Parts: sequence; C-alpha cells; structure tokens
Amino acid sequence: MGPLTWLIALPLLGAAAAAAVGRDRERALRMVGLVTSVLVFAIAALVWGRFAPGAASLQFEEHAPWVPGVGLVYHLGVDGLSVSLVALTALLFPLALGAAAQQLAGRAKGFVITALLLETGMLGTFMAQDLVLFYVFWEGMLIPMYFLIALWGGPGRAPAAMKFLLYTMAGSALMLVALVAVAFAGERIAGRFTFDLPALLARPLGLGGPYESVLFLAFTAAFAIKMPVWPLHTWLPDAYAEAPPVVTMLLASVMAKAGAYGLLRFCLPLFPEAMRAFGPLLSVLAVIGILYGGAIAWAQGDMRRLLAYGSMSHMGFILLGIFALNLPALQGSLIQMINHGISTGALFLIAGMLIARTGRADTDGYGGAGAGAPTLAAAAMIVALSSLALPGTNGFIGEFLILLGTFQARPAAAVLAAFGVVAAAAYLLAFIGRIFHGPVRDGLASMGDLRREELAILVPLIAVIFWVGLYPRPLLARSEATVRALLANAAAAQTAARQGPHVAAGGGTSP
Amino acid sequence: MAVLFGGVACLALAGGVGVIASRRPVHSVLALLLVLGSLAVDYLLLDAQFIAVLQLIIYAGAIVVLFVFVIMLLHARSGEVARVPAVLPPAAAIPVCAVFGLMLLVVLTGAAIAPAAVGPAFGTVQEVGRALFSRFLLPFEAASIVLLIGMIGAVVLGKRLPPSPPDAGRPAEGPGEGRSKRRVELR
Amino acid sequence: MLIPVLAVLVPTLPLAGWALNGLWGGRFTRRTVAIVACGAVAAAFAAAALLLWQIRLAPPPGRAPAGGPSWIVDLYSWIGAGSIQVPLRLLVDPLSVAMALVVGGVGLLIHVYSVGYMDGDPGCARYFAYLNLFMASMFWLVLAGNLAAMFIGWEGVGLCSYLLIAFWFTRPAAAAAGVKAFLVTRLGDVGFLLGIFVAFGVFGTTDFGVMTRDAGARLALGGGAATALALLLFAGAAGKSAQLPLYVWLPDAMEGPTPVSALIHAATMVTAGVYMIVRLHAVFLRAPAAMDLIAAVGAVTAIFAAAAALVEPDLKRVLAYSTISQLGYMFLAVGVGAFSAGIFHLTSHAFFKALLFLAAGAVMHALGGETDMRRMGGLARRLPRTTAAFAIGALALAGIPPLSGFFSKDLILSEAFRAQAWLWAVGVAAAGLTAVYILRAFALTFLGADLRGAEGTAHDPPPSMAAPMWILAGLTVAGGGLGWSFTHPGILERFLLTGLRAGAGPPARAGGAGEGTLVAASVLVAVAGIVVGWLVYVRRSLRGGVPALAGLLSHRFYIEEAYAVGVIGPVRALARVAAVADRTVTDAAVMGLARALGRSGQALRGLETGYLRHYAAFVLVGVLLILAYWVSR
Amino acid sequence: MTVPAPYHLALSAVLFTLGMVGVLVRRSALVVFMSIEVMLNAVNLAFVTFARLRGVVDGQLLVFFVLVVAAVEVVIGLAIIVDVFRAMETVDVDDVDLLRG
Repeated sequence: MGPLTWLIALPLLGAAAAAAVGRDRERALRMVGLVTSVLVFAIAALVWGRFAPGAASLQFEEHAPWVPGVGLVYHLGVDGLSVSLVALTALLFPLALGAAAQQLAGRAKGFVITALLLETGMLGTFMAQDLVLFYVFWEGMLIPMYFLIALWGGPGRAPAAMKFLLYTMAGSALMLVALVAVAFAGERIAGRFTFDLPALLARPLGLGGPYESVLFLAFTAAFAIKMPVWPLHTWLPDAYAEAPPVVTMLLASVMAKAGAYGLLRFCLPLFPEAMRAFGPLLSVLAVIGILYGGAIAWAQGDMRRLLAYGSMSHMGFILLGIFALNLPALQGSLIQMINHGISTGALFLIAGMLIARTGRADTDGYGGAGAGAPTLAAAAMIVALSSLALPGTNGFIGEFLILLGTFQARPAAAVLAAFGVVAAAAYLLAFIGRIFHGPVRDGLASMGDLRREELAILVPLIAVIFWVGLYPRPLLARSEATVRALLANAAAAQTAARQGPHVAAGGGTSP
Repeated sequence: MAVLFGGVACLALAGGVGVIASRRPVHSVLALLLVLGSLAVDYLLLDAQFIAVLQLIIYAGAIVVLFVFVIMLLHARSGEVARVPAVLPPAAAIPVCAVFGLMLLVVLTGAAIAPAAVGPAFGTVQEVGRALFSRFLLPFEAASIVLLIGMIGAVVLGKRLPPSPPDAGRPAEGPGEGRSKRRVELR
Repeated sequence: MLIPVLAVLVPTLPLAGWALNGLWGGRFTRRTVAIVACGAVAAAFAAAALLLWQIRLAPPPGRAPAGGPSWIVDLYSWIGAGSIQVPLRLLVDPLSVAMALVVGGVGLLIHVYSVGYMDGDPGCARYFAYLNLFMASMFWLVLAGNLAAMFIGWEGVGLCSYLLIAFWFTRPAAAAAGVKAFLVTRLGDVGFLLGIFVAFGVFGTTDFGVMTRDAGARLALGGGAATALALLLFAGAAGKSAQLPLYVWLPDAMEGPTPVSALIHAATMVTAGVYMIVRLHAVFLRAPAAMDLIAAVGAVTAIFAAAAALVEPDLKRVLAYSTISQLGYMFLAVGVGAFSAGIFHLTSHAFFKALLFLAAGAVMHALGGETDMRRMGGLARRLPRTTAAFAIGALALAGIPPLSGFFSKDLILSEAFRAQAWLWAVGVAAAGLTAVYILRAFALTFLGADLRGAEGTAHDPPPSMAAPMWILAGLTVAGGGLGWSFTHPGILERFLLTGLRAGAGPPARAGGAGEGTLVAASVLVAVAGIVVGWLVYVRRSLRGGVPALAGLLSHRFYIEEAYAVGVIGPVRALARVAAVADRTVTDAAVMGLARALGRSGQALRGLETGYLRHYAAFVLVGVLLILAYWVSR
Repeated sequence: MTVPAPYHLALSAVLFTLGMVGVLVRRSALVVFMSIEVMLNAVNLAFVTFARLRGVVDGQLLVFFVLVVAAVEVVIGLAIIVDVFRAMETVDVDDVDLLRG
C-alpha cells in the first residue's frame, strides 16, 4: 500500500464516509469532503517533494497482479510527466470543494461523493502505467463528471452533459480498440501478451507505416476530443457554460490535461514515427485552435463561454508544443499544463463568485464592479495577467518555452501562434473591462467584496502563479529527465524504424 | 425391400402434406401419426430397432395423444381469416421452400458415403443401451433434468390463472378497424 | 562588491513601494502613501547615483568585451530547458546607468509632482502603487542583462501603462484607451518575442555582452538573419515607442492622469525602444537595410506627427503628437548610426517634454481638468510661473539655442545630413513645424483673450508641484552642456562612448566648415517657425493654411479611421462570424451525426412486426444464405 | 442396408421442406407445432441414416435425445398455447403480436 495507492483509495474512503453521513447535515458532509481532499493534497505534495528530479524512470512504483490471464497488471507509477499533474489535481480539489458553497446548499451529499469519485478517477488517470488500468480511470472520470454537470448544472445542463459524455466516450472507444491492438503488437515482439506500458516499451514495437498511423489516430482522437482540439471541440462551450463554475474549473483545469498527458505518455513512446508524420497537421489544428478560439472568445457574451473558448485557445498552445517534438517545447507544454490549470481554474472560480453574487453570467449585465469589489477586481486582474502570459507570471514561462521550441521546429507556426498571445490579451482584457471597468451599473456598487474564505481559496493560486512565474526551476527540473529520455527513445525508435524493424539491437532503454 | 421403402416414403410424404394442408387440426394430427408410423418402419430398414420402437412409444404414443387432448380442449376452428398479409403468402412460400428443399437435397445426398459393414447387433436395444450408459451417461442425466423441468413448467403454466384479456390496455380501436377481435365462446 | 547590491536595489526598492502601497495602501494615511512612494523612488535614484559614482571609480573586472566597463549581476537561473538557459541578469554599464539616472530623476520629480496633483483623488494609494510598479519595471528594463529579462520589464511597463491610463476606470473612454494601449503595444511585443527567438537561434543566448561581441562573427552583414532580427526588435520598439504604424494608442493614452502622461508617455516608457536599439547597436549595424528603414520611419513619423499636432485642439494631445514626433527624431538618429546622439536627445527630450506635460498639468489643475485649448486663453496673467515654465519647455522643443533641445536635435540633423540628404531635409521641415505647433499651443493657452476670466479661481500650482517643474526647467537649460558638440565630443558622448563605440560606427566629430552652415540652417528654420506661428496665431494676420490640408490634417490623414475600418472592424466581424459558425457548422456536423444515428434506429424498429411468421421467414432467409454459401463453396 | 442411403436422405429433405412450409404458411399455432414435429422427425431420419452409414450407434443416441427434447418442447409449447388461448381466446398466431417493436 504505497503512497500512490493511498492517493487513489483515500477519496474512495472519503466518498464512503460521506455516504454514511446523513443527507441533511451539510456542514459535516462538506467537512468530510474538505478533510479528505486536503489529506490527498498532503500526500500528493509529499510525493512531489520527495520526487528525485534527476531520474527519468518511474518512481513510487507499485505492482499488483490484477487479471494475470489477460496480461492486466495493477501498476501505478509517477515520473516527470505526471508528478506535477498529480500535485495540481490534488491542489485544486480542496479549493473546488471549498468554493462549492452554492452547489452544496441543496444536495451536499451527492456532490461530495461524486466529486471525490471524480478525484479518484483523475488521480488514477495520471498514475496508471497499465493501458487498461489507464482506460478504466479515463472512463472512471467521465461518469462522475457527467452527473456533476447533469445534476448541478445550469438550465441547459441535460443535453450539454449528454453531449459531453457521448462525445468523449466515442473517442475513448476508438482508444480501447487501439489499446488492444498495441497489446497484440507487443505480444508479437516481446512474446508476452501484456498491457503493462513499461513492458511494451522495453523493445520498440516496430509498427511503422499505415498500421502505426491508424493506431496513432485512434489514440489521438480520444485525446484530441478531451483537450479539446479545434474541430472536435463543440462539446466544450456547452459543457463549460452549463456546468457549475466549480465543476467547470475541474473540467478545464484537470480533465483537459488528461488529453495532453495521454499524448505524451502513450502516443510519443508508442508511435514515434506517426507522431513525427502527423506533426504538421496537428500543428495546423493547434494554431487554428489558438487563433480561432481566441477570436470567438472575444465575441462571446456569456463570461463562462468566453473563458471556455479561451481555455481552448490555451490548449492549442500546449498541443503546438507537444508536436514540436523538441526539449524546450515539451518542457513548455508540461509546465503550461500546470499553469493553465492554475490560471483557468482561478478564472472560473472568480466567474463563479461573480455569478454567485449577481446571478448573471452575461458580461453585458456588468460594469464598474471594480468600484464595489476592489480586491476581487485585483485578484481577477492578476489571474487574467497570468492567463495572458505576462512575464513574471507562470503563463509566460510555458508560452515562452512553447513558442521558442516551436520556432526552432516550425517557425511559421510559431509566428502565427505568437499572435495568439495578442488574442489572449484581447479577450481577457475584454472580460476584465466589461465586468470591472466602465460606468458602475446599478446593484454592482453594493456587490460585496471578497469574503475571507474566498480569499483563502484565491491566495494559494495567486501564490503559485508568482512562484512558478519567478522561479520555475523546481517544476522544470522534475520533468526534464523524463522528457529527455522520451525524446531520445522516440529518436532511437525512429532511426531503428528507418533501418528496418529487426535491425535495432535491443531497442531503446526503458523510459 | 425397395418396394417396402417406396411405400414408407409415399406414406410419409402423404402424411406430411396432410399435416400442413388439412383444414381441421384433427386431420393434421392423424396425418402426423401417419408420418411417425412410416418413419418408424423406415428406421427398421436402417437397422435402428431401438429407435423405431422408441419412436412409436414416445412420439406416436405420448406426443400425438397430447396433441389430440389439446385440440379437443381448444375446439379451435380451423377457419382462419387471412387478416394480415403474411410475409410469405402461400403462393410465394412454396417455390422458396422448394428451392430450399432442392438445395438441402443436394447437400445431404452429396454427403452420403458407402455404407460401412455393421454387425448384427447394430441398432439393437442392448448395444444402444450399453452405449447410452457408458459414453452418454452425463447427457442422459441431463435429459432427465430437462424432463423434470418440462413437467414443472407444464404444471405451473397450467395452474396459473391467465391475466385478464389485455383489451383494456389496448388503445380504443374504432369499429371496423383492421384487427377486430374474434370471440370464440368456450362451450 | 557594492555594485551588484546597488544594481539589485535599484529595481527592488520601487517594487517594495508597490507592495507596501498595494497591500496596505488603504490603511495608510495620504501622507504615508506619498512618503512611501516618493521615498522608494528617491532611494532608487540615490542607488543609481551611487552606481554612477562607483563606475567612474572602480576599475572594471577585466576588460569587459563590450569595450566600456560593465558588470554582470546574475540573480538566479530563471528558465532552463536543455540548451536554452535564461538567467535573471542585470548589466551595469555607462549606458544602463545613464538611463537609470534619467528614469530615476524624472520619475522622482514626477512622483513629487503627483503628490500635489492627485491629493484630491480617493484612489491615490492605488495610483502610487501602480506608479512604483512602473518605476520598478522601467528600472528592470533599463538594467536588464539579456533580452528575456528585459522582456519582463518591457511588458511590465506595458501593463503599468494600461493600469495607469485606465486609472479612472469608471470612465469608459479611459478604460477603452487603456485596453487599446495594451493591445497595440502587445502587438509590437510579439515582434520583440520573435526577435528573442531569432536571437536564441543565432547566438544560442540573448545576453547583451555575447550578442555585441559575436554580432560581427555570427551575423552576415546585411544577411537575412541580421535583418530579420533587427526588424523584429524594431517592431517591438515601434509598438512601445508609438512609431508610425503602431502610434495610434499614444494620443488616446492622454486619458490617464497628467503626471502619468509626463512620466510614461513622454520621458520613460516610450524611450525604451530607443534604448533597446542603442543597447544592441552591434546587431543593428549588421543590418544596414534595417537601419535605413528605421531612419526612414523615424523621419516620416517626425514630420507626420508634427503636422498632426498643428491642428490638434486638445493641449495634452498636442504634446502627445509632439512626443511621437521627437521619438521619430530619436529613431532617425539611431537609424543613421548616431547612437549617442539618440540617447542625448532622449535625455534632453525627457527633461523638456516632462516639463511641458507638468506645465500642462498645472494648467489643467488650475482650470479644473480643462484641456481643450479653444476654451482657454490669456492665462499668462494669472499663471505667470507656469507660463514661464511652459515657455522654456517650448523653446527647448523648438530647438532654440542655448537650450538642450537645440543641441540634441542639431546633433541628430547633422548626423542625418551626413547619412542621407533627404533625411536631413525632412528633419529640418519637421523642426520648422515643431516650432509652429508649439507656439500655437503656447499662444492659444497663455496669450490672447482670457476666455475664462469669469471664474478667476485659476492660480499657480502649490510649491510641491512647482518645484519639480523648476528643477526640470533648470535641467532643460543646463542639459545642453551634456552634449556640447561644437568642438569636442560632449560629456555624455564621452561617457557613453566607453560603453558603445568599441569599434562600431563612424568616429565622433567630423567638424569642419560644413558644420557651421548646418547649425545656422536649423536655427534659422526654428526662428522662422516661431515667426510664422506668431503671425498666424497671435496676430491673426496671416490667414494661412489651405483649408483642404487642414481638413486632412485634422483627421490625421484618416489613419485612425483606416485602422478602425481596415483592422478592427474586420477582426471583430470575423470573431462574430466565427462564433456563429462554430455553433452552426462544426456543431451541426456533430449533432447531425447524432440525429442520423437516431433516425436509422427508428427505421430498424420497423422490422419488429410482432408476427411469428415474419420471424420464421427471416430465419428461413438466413438458413437459405448459409446453405447457398455451403453449396457454392 | 439394401436401400441406398440417398433415398432416405431425399425423403428426409422433402419431409423437412414440407414441415417448413407448414410453419410458414399456416396460422393455427397447433398446425405450426405439428409442422415443427415433422421437421424434427425429418432430422431424426437423417441422423439414423448417417448412423447406419457410419456404422456407429451414436447417431441413434442423438435421435434418442432429440426425442427427449421434442417431448419436453411439445409439453411446454402446448401449455403455452393453452394459456394463450385462455387469455386471448384465439389460437391464431397473428393475433399474438403484443411484443411488436
């Protein structure tokens, strides 16, 4: 029972405890939720702290036979890619539960239980090293999220939740098929039918050619829907707008990262050849996502839709960085995943606080709120600046590295994407301007400023924004070794592929 | 011998036609009895004495009798009103079945091989019994359980009071609507 | 050892001021807020002065490659990803110290001035916090040791400019102007960012020392990389210093409080572009084509802005256009390679333009915020001292000797003359226009009938505002000494030279007969401008100016409208169309698929007729197919 | 084994086809049922014929089990038919369409 299994088990125990508590005792339920998620964060922080930055291999590994017959193994592990994402997830949940006062008012019990199940799913997704275990947690995330949207959402929640569920499941169905195909390919090479990723990667699969492309596309479809990537994003505005802001925060900050993480964890090591071949196509989609998302965000009335398209635009940067396939870009993508999680999470929290105060989600109904709530305005400004990548905040580190790496790989894409930074400034300042600036609308002057508990939620996020912005070394150091190994393997596998699959002696080292 | 088979074949075919063509169910049952009998004789031709006897006892004896009982119970009139056009109207069904029959014929006869030499005790009750209780012991036990279930099922179905006629649930249909319900008074 | 500490102190002191005022400003009394703010900047200025003293004394640690004495102070390794290592680095050398002094000095004066100017405003804690944050960013920009670190300051000042322009955010015009300023400068910053990437590509690092030293080796003269790098960096500079394509935000930036305009939009931020080009002069010299473009843009901007200022009714906007025009001169100077002349003009411009803005502020303060010159006049009698200050600034701007404006502008013109004649011609013409518009402003505001005699409350500003103005006036007068250029290179030039020359650019002074005529020509033009201005605006005798030209000018060649129609309109429409398209096209594709699946489900339902015989028939068909397969095999 | 096997098999095929026609055409459940019995017997005949051809008694045993199953089937089938009759007073297969899709 290593720390990672505790990370998965604890939320489940919390959910069980919450189930035991009576429906009406909201304070107790909320306490259970908070205590559990804070404990989980403690463990995650411990894991993050004691993670040895230099090592590229998996750490805190845990093995246990699951279904030996079919080659399934309960294999958890954390490496450079996932340790920070686990910490991010664990950080955001207590904040989400803390900020979910409005949702907890009526059906606290259901909310706490579903949220904790969601946390298990998310943490599991980042820690699973077995393909099927990953798939189980990947789907495990969907169901609680569906209920969170469908039961606690806004007016149009039912169709939005259904659309979100079916769209994502369609993608992951493709992935399931591809998972099995990979296992068979692994068996052909290694002789043992297994879903365990490190075992599969011990020797290059030598897929090559159209077969690898098909598998790659199946995986990428699932991840692209999740991120989301431009043409597959239509579920995003509805789901983000209809879900309660706290849930949207989790959806945007963590689940979107599962898609990007999947690309790095599965597509890069398993299909290096296809990764390189489809690079240009996906870079084009990423750039479209950046500019298109930014433009639409600017034209949105509803603040949640504005932030939703904005989030899509940021995910475009991460995708661009991934497919630049060089060290700075990948490092940039990884750190941008954390940054985007923090800044978009905070933005949605603030949107939630605004909607809680005035009940209006449409930005036209606002104006001059800065007078009534200066602290809220200041917090919103700082988070918006982090989101539009102002140097000195965390957003800049990610975007700088991504654009730098992409410039080395694809200068044209980098130049176009760089204008995405202007688009980000446009829609974020529009967001701040419409709500906090301009003549003070009626009723907004009396809008209460940030209460203490709300401040307690935003302050940690703002602290992280400046900490990562000014001193990103610890985050970058943790992921560098793994990224370097991944790129080395991808390059080695590619050279091996070029000389014919069987020539490569012994294949690359395990990541 | 060939003549005997010819006769058996004709009787069987006549019976078959009789089952499907006769207007009153009672005639069908009799035709069925005829088919069973002729087949029993045919089994003898094929050295399957035990099966022939079995056929007579179980099929002819039990099953046909059951049919007679049910027909008696139901007094079902054979007049059927052709209300709903069948997927395969009789005119179309026969040629299709004919084609099917030809194909079946070709397949079966194609598979025929030279008859193997067989000892005198082949098909006798002793040999079949020995085989039944040696190699086929498990299926035999299974068969007994199936029979048991069959009996329980019949008892349960028989005793249960049928639900009230489902007309109540059906939407009110105007007079002359296609499917009028024919009432058969149970005398 | 003192130098690294001082270097770090200069930007961090105002940062501390920002933190103090920002977090606890609400609880401080007005006096404490002012003391904290001005104290922080004063301390920073003192530190900069100490740095200057240290540089002159302490021998540099081994001949620094860039020629003059320079010290590199590394705080810590900021971004590191494989081969890309970006430390937070400060560079202390004559150029950066000079700039720090100018920024610190003018900044301090304007902080003191702001105390008086903003005393009625409830949000003055927030104001001083932002102002301190701006000073911190500007110091950081000036002292940065590599392009990436400079970018922090670069966008930091952009942010503060946005915050301060939109300080009175309840006024929609101010909020919109702030956003406009931030977005336009951000557009330029994209060029700067791309320039950084090219620099990484070429040099592997963006450290100024390395770039200056290896420029010769790494960049082919006039080669693609050099030109691209130069132009991209110039794009960033053009955005920040409001040069021709990206100047539209500066006139609107006057919505902010006047001290802000004085500090940010006259003396410091807008000059960041010039400083950056001078700092990377070695790189720019490797791209002569880019240099020519810069010079051309500078010249055209100078004359265009001067023309626009001629018809501008609002006093502050006149000064804004004047700033754009003078910045054009600075870019002209660096464009022709006269880097030290650029810096000299930057310095002198900082003094007299800040003075002009502060005087305008005093006028506004006296007239309750009125800036439209058409409703002003005859203030000379009631605001004697402000009038005098404005006059000094105006004369310096016009380029009348012995004020500093004359020397710096003349230096640029003579350098321009040696480069290309037409540049000199445009420069002189712009100088003439400058004299005319500044005199027009002076006349409309201070001379003529006292239109607002009724109120009579106008009075000279309190000492806390007057003192900084007089200090600036003194600096404007004495500033000339810095660049006394007739016979030997000026003090500033010699001081900077050690940091700059290092084998780049032509020798300092050609001297000789040609010099005299140039100087005479520029003085003549300035005086002529004043006379023309006097006749047109004071004596109303010379009804000059072709109405059509005036119409065209008043609309600034319809550039503003061209932008609105050509750029912003289509982008906004595209965004709206994309929003609708996103909902209809891509969404419809997905929902359509879902509906199609639904409909096909319905169709299949028809098969379940409920009739036994239909099912039997289906079974028959199935068996038929199997048999057919069996037979055909 | 004087009569050549194909004849028996031919008889079995024709009988099977007749039974199928009965199932497809007739409306009365009872007749359908009997037709099924005819088909079963045709199959039995084929089994016995092949048993004889191969000289292996297992074929006949299969017939034995077919008989058992047929018996149970008839019992249950008729019980259902009786039940349906009592419920809907009809034996007509077309009326029994509650399970329509």
